[in-house]
Amino acid sequence: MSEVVSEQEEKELFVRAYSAMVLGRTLDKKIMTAQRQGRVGFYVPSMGQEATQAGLGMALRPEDRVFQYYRDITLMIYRGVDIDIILNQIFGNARDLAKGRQMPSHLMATEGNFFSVPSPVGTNLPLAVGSAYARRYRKLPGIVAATFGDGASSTPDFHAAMNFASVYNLPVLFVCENNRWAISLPYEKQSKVEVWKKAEAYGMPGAKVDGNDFIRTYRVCREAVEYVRSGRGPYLVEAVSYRMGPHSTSDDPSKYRDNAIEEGSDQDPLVIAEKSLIALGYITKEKSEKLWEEAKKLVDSRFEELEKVPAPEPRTLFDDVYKEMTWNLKEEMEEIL
Amino acid sequence: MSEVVSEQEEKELFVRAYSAMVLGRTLDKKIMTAQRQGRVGFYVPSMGQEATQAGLGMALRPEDRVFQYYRDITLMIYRGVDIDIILNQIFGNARDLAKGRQMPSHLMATEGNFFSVPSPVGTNLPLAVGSAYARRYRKLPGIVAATFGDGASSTPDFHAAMNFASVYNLPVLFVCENNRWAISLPYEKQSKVEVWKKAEAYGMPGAKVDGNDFIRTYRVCREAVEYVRSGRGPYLVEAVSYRMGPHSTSDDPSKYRDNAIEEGSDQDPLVIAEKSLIALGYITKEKSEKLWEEAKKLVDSRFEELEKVPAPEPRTLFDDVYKEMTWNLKEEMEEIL
Amino acid sequence: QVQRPAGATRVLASPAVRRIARERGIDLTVIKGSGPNGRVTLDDLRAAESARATRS
Amino acid sequence: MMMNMVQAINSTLDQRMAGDDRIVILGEDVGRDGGVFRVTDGLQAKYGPERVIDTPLAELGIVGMAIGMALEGLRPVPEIQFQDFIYTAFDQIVNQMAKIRYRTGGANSVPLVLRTPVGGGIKGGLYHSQSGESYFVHTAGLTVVSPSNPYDAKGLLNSSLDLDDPVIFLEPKRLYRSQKVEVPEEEFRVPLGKAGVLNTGDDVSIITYGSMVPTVMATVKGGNINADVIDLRTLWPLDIETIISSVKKTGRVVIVHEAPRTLGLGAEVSALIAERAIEYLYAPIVRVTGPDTPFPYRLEDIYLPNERRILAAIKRVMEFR
Amino acid sequence: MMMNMVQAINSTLDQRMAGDDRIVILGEDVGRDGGVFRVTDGLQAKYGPERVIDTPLAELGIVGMAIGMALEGLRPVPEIQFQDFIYTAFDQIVNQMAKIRYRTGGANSVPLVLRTPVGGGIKGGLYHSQSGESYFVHTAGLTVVSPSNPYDAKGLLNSSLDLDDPVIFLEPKRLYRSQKVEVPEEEFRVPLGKAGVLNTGDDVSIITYGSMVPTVMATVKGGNINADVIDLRTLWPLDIETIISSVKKTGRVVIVHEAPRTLGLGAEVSALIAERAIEYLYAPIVRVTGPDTPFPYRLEDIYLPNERRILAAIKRVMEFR
Ligand SMILES: Cc1ncc(C[n+]2csc(CCOP(=O)(O)OP(=O)(O)O)c2C)c(N)n1
Ligand SMILES: Cc1ncc(C[n+]2csc(CCOP(=O)(O)OP(=O)(O)O)c2C)c(N)n1
Ligand SMILES: [Mg+2]
Ligand SMILES: [Mg+2]
Ligand SMILES: [Mg+2]
Repeated sequence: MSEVVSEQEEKELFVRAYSAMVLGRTLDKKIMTAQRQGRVGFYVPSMGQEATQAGLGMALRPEDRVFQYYRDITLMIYRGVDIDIILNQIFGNARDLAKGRQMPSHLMATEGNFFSVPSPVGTNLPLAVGSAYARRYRKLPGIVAATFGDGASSTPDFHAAMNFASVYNLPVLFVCENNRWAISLPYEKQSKVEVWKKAEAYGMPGAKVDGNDFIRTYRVCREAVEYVRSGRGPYLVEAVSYRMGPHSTSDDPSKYRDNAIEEGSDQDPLVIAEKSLIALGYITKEKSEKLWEEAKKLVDSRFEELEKVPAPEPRTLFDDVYKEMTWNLKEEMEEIL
Repeated sequence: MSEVVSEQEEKELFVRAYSAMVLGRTLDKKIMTAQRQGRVGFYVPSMGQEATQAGLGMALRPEDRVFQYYRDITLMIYRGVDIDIILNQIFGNARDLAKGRQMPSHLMATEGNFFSVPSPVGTNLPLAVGSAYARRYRKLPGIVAATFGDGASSTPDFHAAMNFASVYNLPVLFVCENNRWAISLPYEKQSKVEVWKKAEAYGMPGAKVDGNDFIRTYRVCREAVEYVRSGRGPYLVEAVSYRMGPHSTSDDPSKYRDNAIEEGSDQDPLVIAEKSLIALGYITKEKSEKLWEEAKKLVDSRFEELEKVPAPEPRTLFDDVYKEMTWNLKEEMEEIL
Repeated sequence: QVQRPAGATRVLASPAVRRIARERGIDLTVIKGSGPNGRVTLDDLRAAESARATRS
Repeated sequence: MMMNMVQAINSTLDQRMAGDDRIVILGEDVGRDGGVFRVTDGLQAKYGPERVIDTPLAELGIVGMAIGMALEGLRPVPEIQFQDFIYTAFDQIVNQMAKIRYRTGGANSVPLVLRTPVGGGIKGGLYHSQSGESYFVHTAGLTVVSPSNPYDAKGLLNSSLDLDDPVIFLEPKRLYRSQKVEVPEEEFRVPLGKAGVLNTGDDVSIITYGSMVPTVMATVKGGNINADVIDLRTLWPLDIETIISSVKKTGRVVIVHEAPRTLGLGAEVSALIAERAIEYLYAPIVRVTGPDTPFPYRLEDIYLPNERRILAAIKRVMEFR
Repeated sequence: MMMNMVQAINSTLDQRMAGDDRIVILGEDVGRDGGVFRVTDGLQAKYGPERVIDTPLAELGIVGMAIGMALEGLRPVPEIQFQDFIYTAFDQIVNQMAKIRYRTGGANSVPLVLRTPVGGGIKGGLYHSQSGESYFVHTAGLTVVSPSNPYDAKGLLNSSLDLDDPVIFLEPKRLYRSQKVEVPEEEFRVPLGKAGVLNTGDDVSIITYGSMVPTVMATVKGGNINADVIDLRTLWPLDIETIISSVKKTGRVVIVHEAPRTLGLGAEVSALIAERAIEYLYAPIVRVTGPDTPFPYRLEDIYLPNERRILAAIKRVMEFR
């Protein structure tokens, strides 16, 4: 269990979480800037959701399997995914695990026990349920965690996944990262009922937490994880934060919302985290500044280097459709290349 | 409103409901028997759900639009659908409104303001929502009622329909005819939560009622209809009954359930109804028996006659794919006929 | 009934060449095709036709 | 007025909505945001949130609700944000939308125009680039339309809005802003079921549509090819007469589309020709299409059919003896 | 042992489950009820409800859960009660199942066998009769199989269970109990991607599969037709070599399937032939298929291709000059 026993341990845990948040934010901003410079094709920022993701990450164990969604870079970093893996995917270069096939922000990682992100919203959820079924059946250790946005709560996949997980009493932690918007639709127009309350319709417990506060999120997730790990069945956590940036680099939020939470304001989860940690005496302002600097240096240097990695070989376009390349693909490859 | 003002009016209403139940049951049994004799291709009996359907019917007005499901013959009869329309569909003959295209039990009727039944479970529900939206938009009178089984509560269409109806505050009455089984799956394995309670996840009121008792069902539905008609939004009623027969004529329930509610037993909704009406002094045993006899005579004679109606003309196979027959269909028709 | 010359003398030709040969009463089996695998081409057909014309 | 395809569609919707209150729009982000491609920009401000309806995130709800609306006499124009996401509503499309006229013996119909952007060319990768027209063309009861330029977009959309049957209106997203052409301001129609002949020639029939039209035209112009270029415009029902009469003239056929080859629309076009005009063919029927892989991100340019591949195919059918 | 197709599939599942605990079955009514066609009869009693799993009524849950199981090393065998209902899970099939190997750069695979009954012949009408193989064949990443007899059902199912990719296994429901043939009790394989040649002849190549195989064979026997009869068995990837070499021999082609004509599998078969063997053809390529209508109830016999229509097509290609 991720339970903390000593203050020293808690300090390490919290600082590790904060470091992941700092690195996540730094990476996010770097890519956003680079995208505006034409150095990256597209990006889905996660600014504003770092505390939610760090809090969840802290509550999980390495052996737990994660079916993340497209904004989870801080969660990935917390669980040990090298930023090279993220950057290679953003470039879709020859080192990208997915061989440059997916749009940026659709990450996969074997490190950290992550699966791969599809675009259709909510469709990771039934897979998480099947994974949990199989893992219990095979007596593998760990639980399954699945993340999704508030908009995903309206999808068919959410409904089926919640019901199946409940009916089979499966070890799945559902975490809704409610950033209050689904592109231009505020949650009030997505549904009349808060996400966590929907748990009741499936006979599982639900809880809501301030997803801007990584410590609170951690505590709520830890309780939920304990419940799930004990075999009592699935659990739904709703962590409410705010999508500080645009939906994606293609989006212009000024079309549909007036004021957002500003970076560096009191509601910024990074500011909240720093304040809490200083108050707890776990870091100093200087230490925090150093973390930011180190993150920036790391991100800048990895970005510069990986930006130079070439595109995948053209012939890889035809691989992995099937385990064995079929005759038509061989023929098409020959015609095209 | 269907509200009852005098005892005389109540009596008429109740007896009309009971007559529909008797005719529904009679028709059901006739078709089941005929199917076993090879005179009908397939059938989905509604035995056990007559009280639910009569109760709902009593609460609605003629101008209300109904998106029914495949077991609703008593509801159709109550709302004035001639049994000829049902029988012609069962035979898929030349007089069938759907031109013999659908399997038996997938009814449509303009009388009674019914739409047409598709097989995929739950998929009538989003249509009901769209219908309600359009009717409000066009300021047409009446509300929309949609019926479905307990199994349908697991479908993607249920989830989307409930949420959309709630978000747009639409005049839709959702009625779940919970007959406790989805083919071989008992409701306990369909979901851990009672259907009516799921209303809460969508921010709409829900109510449960004993669907074996037509008077209770009527009262609960009447309240729900009043709520919906007043513009306060959608409402979910769960009427719990029991599927007394097999799922369909292709089903063998002895494979998966031991004892069912027997016809004529104390739990048979027809028996319950008769007792209530006699206790209320609204009918006598003799009157009831006469109703059964008349129903049998009517059903037998209509069945015999309509059984002789020939199949639709072969060339009708190619009509109504599009408003104007496309060139390929003309060509295919020529080749085939 | 089937238009198939006996034995292995399977004539290759595009369907259009076959049609034209048919329309003009030319027996494709007697033409030596100049195309790949001995396929009878439109030019072969024309050549055969003008040869026939000169002969007659 | 000079317009790109987005403007042509937007102004057509505006014009028709102004005159016909049966037309309503619904979809994700179509309202205040004006659609992720801005195709419905400004319409909610003008016609109100009851007619330009932002929906929750459920395509099956959008499509199902639109069908229900159409049954009650409206003319809904649902938008699916990317065609790639339409599969979550596929049952409503195949089993309801396409079959309701048939199922009700002609008593009911589902007049709606389901708009959705298709195809690649914007670096959208696996899930923002698909060309799924085959799924719809194979489904009896659907009319499938795909414009290749702003003028046709307006004319075909107007015809689609008139039709008493459901239309799947596929907008090649890479042509949304790639060209501006003169589009008359007044209402006009481009008829459904009639292909456009964009170039005439005797040597070869090139049959294409949607996103590939500009590429084919560039190839024909650049290579000085003496070709019939047929822009199908309506993918179903096909304009079989135009296809067959061109093939009877040229005797050589190249089919070009972006969708994957296997059971792409080219398969049906080829089969129709092989069934009714084979004796006019001098050469194999050659297809130039996207390969049978999912749509890639970084290697998009390799995936998409290009002039080089189209020229090679033309050469192959022309040189075939 | 003499077996019908239901028995062949049932006993194959039994045999494989006994030896491989990665195999699990899931679907509506597959457990205690044994499936509405009894294909999984007795398996829950033998292997328990954890391995033969009755599910709630949501095809997308069944398919999505099966994909998740496959990712963790199981070999799930999901059942969709009727293929007509598969569209409610279509996004999971097209966007997840078919693309996961590609999307993960080959790191993950989805070895599962999705079984579902297809086709007409049982008076099932619009929604219990569909033949949707085109939707799957068009989708890159899927292997599509359809047996035409109990022997092949066992052999193809065994091969499908071995495959490290997802298989859509289409069972022609009208052949479930129509014939009993000798099926060896021991495990054996019929290879995927290899067609069966059920009759050899020089005059015409008849290409068919699934439900139409018995009808085609009866036509050929009854009419004394000197035909190659090719039973595709695997609908994708097609056995292109067998098809082309037969066509090169006969020069005449008739394709027979029950699915609607437009973009039915016959379109692809025809296009492949027109692309690579046109100079061998003496006649149009003719398709005998279900018409492009939804599948009817009462007029089912008119819908289904029959001996008369197949003979007429054979006559047409044979007499073509
Ligand atoms: C099934 C589906 N429909 C539409 C989209 C387009 N789309 C991408 S993200 C998004 C909004 C998602 O909102 P939410 O679930 O709240 O996640 P967030 O982006 O806010 O993190 C939409 C509509 C999609 N990806 N998938
Ligand atoms: C989407 C879909 N999946 C499966 C089926 C097959 N099927 C027909 S009825 C049924 C059970 C429905 O149960 P319920 O909703 O409780 O209605 P009931 O039949 O009990 O009245 C099933 C699984 C179907 N018709 N549609
Ligand atoms: Mg959100
Ligand atoms: Mg039920
Ligand atoms: Mg297709």
